[in-house]
Amino acid sequence: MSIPAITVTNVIKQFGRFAALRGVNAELYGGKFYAILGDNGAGKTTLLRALAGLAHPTQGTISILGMTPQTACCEIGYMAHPSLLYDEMSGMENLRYFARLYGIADDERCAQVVRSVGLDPELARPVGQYSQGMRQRMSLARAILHDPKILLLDEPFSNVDVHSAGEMVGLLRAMRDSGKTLFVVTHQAALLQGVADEFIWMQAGQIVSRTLDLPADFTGPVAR
Amino acid sequence: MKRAFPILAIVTAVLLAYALYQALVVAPTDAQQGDVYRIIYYHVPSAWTAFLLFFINFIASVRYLADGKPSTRQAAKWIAVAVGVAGAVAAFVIPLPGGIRPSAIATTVLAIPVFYFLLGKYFPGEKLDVLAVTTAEVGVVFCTIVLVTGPIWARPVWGIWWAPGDIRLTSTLVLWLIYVSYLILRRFSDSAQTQKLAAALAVFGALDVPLVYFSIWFFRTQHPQPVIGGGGSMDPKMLDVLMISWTAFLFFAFLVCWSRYRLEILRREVEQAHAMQSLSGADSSVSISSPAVSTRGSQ
Amino acid sequence: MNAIKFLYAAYIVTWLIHVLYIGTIVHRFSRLRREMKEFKRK
Amino acid sequence: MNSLWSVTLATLAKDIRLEWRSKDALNSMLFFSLLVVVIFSFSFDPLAEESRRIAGGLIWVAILFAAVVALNQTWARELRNQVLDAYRVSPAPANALFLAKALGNFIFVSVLEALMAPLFIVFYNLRAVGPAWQLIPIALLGTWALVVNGTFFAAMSIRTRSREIMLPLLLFPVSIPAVIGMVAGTTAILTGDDPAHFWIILLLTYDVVFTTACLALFETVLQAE
Repeated sequence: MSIPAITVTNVIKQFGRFAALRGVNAELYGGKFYAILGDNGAGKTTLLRALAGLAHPTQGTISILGMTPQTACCEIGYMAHPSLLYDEMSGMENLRYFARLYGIADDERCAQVVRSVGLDPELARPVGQYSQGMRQRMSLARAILHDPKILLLDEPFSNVDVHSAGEMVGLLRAMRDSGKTLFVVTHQAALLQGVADEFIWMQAGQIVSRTLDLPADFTGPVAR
Repeated sequence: MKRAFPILAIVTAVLLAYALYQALVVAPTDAQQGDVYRIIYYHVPSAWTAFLLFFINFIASVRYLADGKPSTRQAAKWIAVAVGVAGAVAAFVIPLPGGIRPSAIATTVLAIPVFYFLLGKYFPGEKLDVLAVTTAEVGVVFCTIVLVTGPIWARPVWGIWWAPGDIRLTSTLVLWLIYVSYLILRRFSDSAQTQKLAAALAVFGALDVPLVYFSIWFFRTQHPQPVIGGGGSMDPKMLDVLMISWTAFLFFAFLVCWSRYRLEILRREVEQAHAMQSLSGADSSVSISSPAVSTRGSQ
Repeated sequence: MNAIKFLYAAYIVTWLIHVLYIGTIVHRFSRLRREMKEFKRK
Repeated sequence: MNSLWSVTLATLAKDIRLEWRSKDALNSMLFFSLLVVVIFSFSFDPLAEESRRIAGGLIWVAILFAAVVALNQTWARELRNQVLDAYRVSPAPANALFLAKALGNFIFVSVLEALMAPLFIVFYNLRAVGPAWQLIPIALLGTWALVVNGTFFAAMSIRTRSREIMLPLLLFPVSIPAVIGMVAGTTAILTGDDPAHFWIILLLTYDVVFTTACLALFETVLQAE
């Protein structure tokens, strides 16, 4: 595993006069679980969107599995703050539609993914009426639907109760163990203690430090 | 380079004065319209200049879009050449309605590949977009003049302010509307995406022009109405004055474009400086108590 | 012959529009140059 | 190639199902079209002889305004939860999304027209002097001309600040030849004094040119960020 799965070389992302990313450099390796921490406005979400190919860097390059983010889209699973699901459709209908985008036709795969995030495939209620926690799980299900090698998750545990957050962390750990690369932006760093292989700290659009685990007396402003 | 601007400015001033003299004094008085027809020496050159500027905007936009994606870069070169050649041939083969001389169409279409490669060479990458903004804005200024002088001319001669039947004037109006919406789009979207969106709209606008011309032309044959400047051929002396006037206008347009171009470059530098300032600003701010830097990403 | 008035009106309007536009360019130039100078000082 | 059509049909089916499930968008648009027609019939006296001659223009201007309001809703559902991002991350081709949305709009606007046209015929007791069957190609080609550009510019305007006003500003200037074609064609047939062939050819050319341009440039607009 010598070649990095994701290579980010001095990426700058400008929105008009504001620079969200200010020269980010990173090499991320396959089969690793990376936790991205930092205050609001540190550029975590922008970096995630850049990795997913949704935001083109103003300067600098990003290569994912040796390809550009756009061409590597089959291997990327992306989850964002908004649910990226249609509120009027039920969870299964949403997944069935998104599966079609990836060329997956069988329903069994959708049902299996829904069960793996701890939800009931037969639930007919539209996603709009889901609780926030359920909606995040269904959004995670959509992100892992096509079994991507790389998972880019933006605060998957926010407003999820502690019990189900623990389950989701277990699920992500299992995925990391099965060889996937995870890139998780979160404010609940404590949840990933002992799970994440590396913690990447971002501040003001740059990566300021990378630690193997959280410092023992960690009560920094980041964790809630 | 710096000294060239004032010299050119003087030359342009002289040319403009000479053209004014030609238009008002030297050119013969028109038989039917008397002296008021001399508006043509400002009305028509402004229109030609505006069309030239919009044409440059179209080619710059197409080139900018084509160069954006490496896959389309080569293909676009061949398409440009093909369009030029095929268009030139077609102009003479297909019977052209609307009294358009095939030579006019042929030169316009042949200009596409010529400009395509010229602009690509002298305005690489980002500069193409700066050129597109410049030509669009200055083009709209000249187009406004055409739309103002047109009615001023129609009023005394035909007693009507607006001649909807006049293909050229109505087409110019539609062209003006398209490029004003182009400028509005540029103002309303933030800088990162504007360039691609505006380039796409410029292509749409240009594709629209022939359709506008022919739809109004056919509309006019069904409902004939007065045409400004008459369709007939012009007295050669008048034509010479028209050419002099157009040359002066082209010099003037070049000057205005040059300064607007430099203005746009300066605006983008200031924009860049702001961003850089926020970049450097980040280092000086107090860093939060993030843990000590540890080993680089472990293998 | 009031038609001549229209001739002069057209010519004057043409230069009016051009001068107006060049005025905006000069104005924007000075504003941006001032802004640039501020950056040079910082 | 078939993946493009399968995704297009899937997206179209999804849109139609959602539209059918909550028919509020359709009902509100139908009522809006009815309002437009009634207001037009008040402002242009149906009994006057000239009104019959300009009826072609009235119908199409009314449809144009109803269509713009409908086209503004094209991407509303995708914007609510940024579902577009999910589409952009997937390998599905951008043109499939565009075609699905354009066809969806085409059906939607055709339904509006199916309501508005009879109303106009009733209010203005129109009778086509010329070959009435030619109205069908004019209506189909004209609606597609509005819808294909409308969907494209709607996608473009979601990237700008004031979204609702941007669409008509971008759409109307470019659509002028199509509007001329529709209005002149319809009037030619209603009054029967001119052949409408040229206008049908013009609309066909317009559709071909701008459908190609939309398919070529939609990817750039969708991924512009």
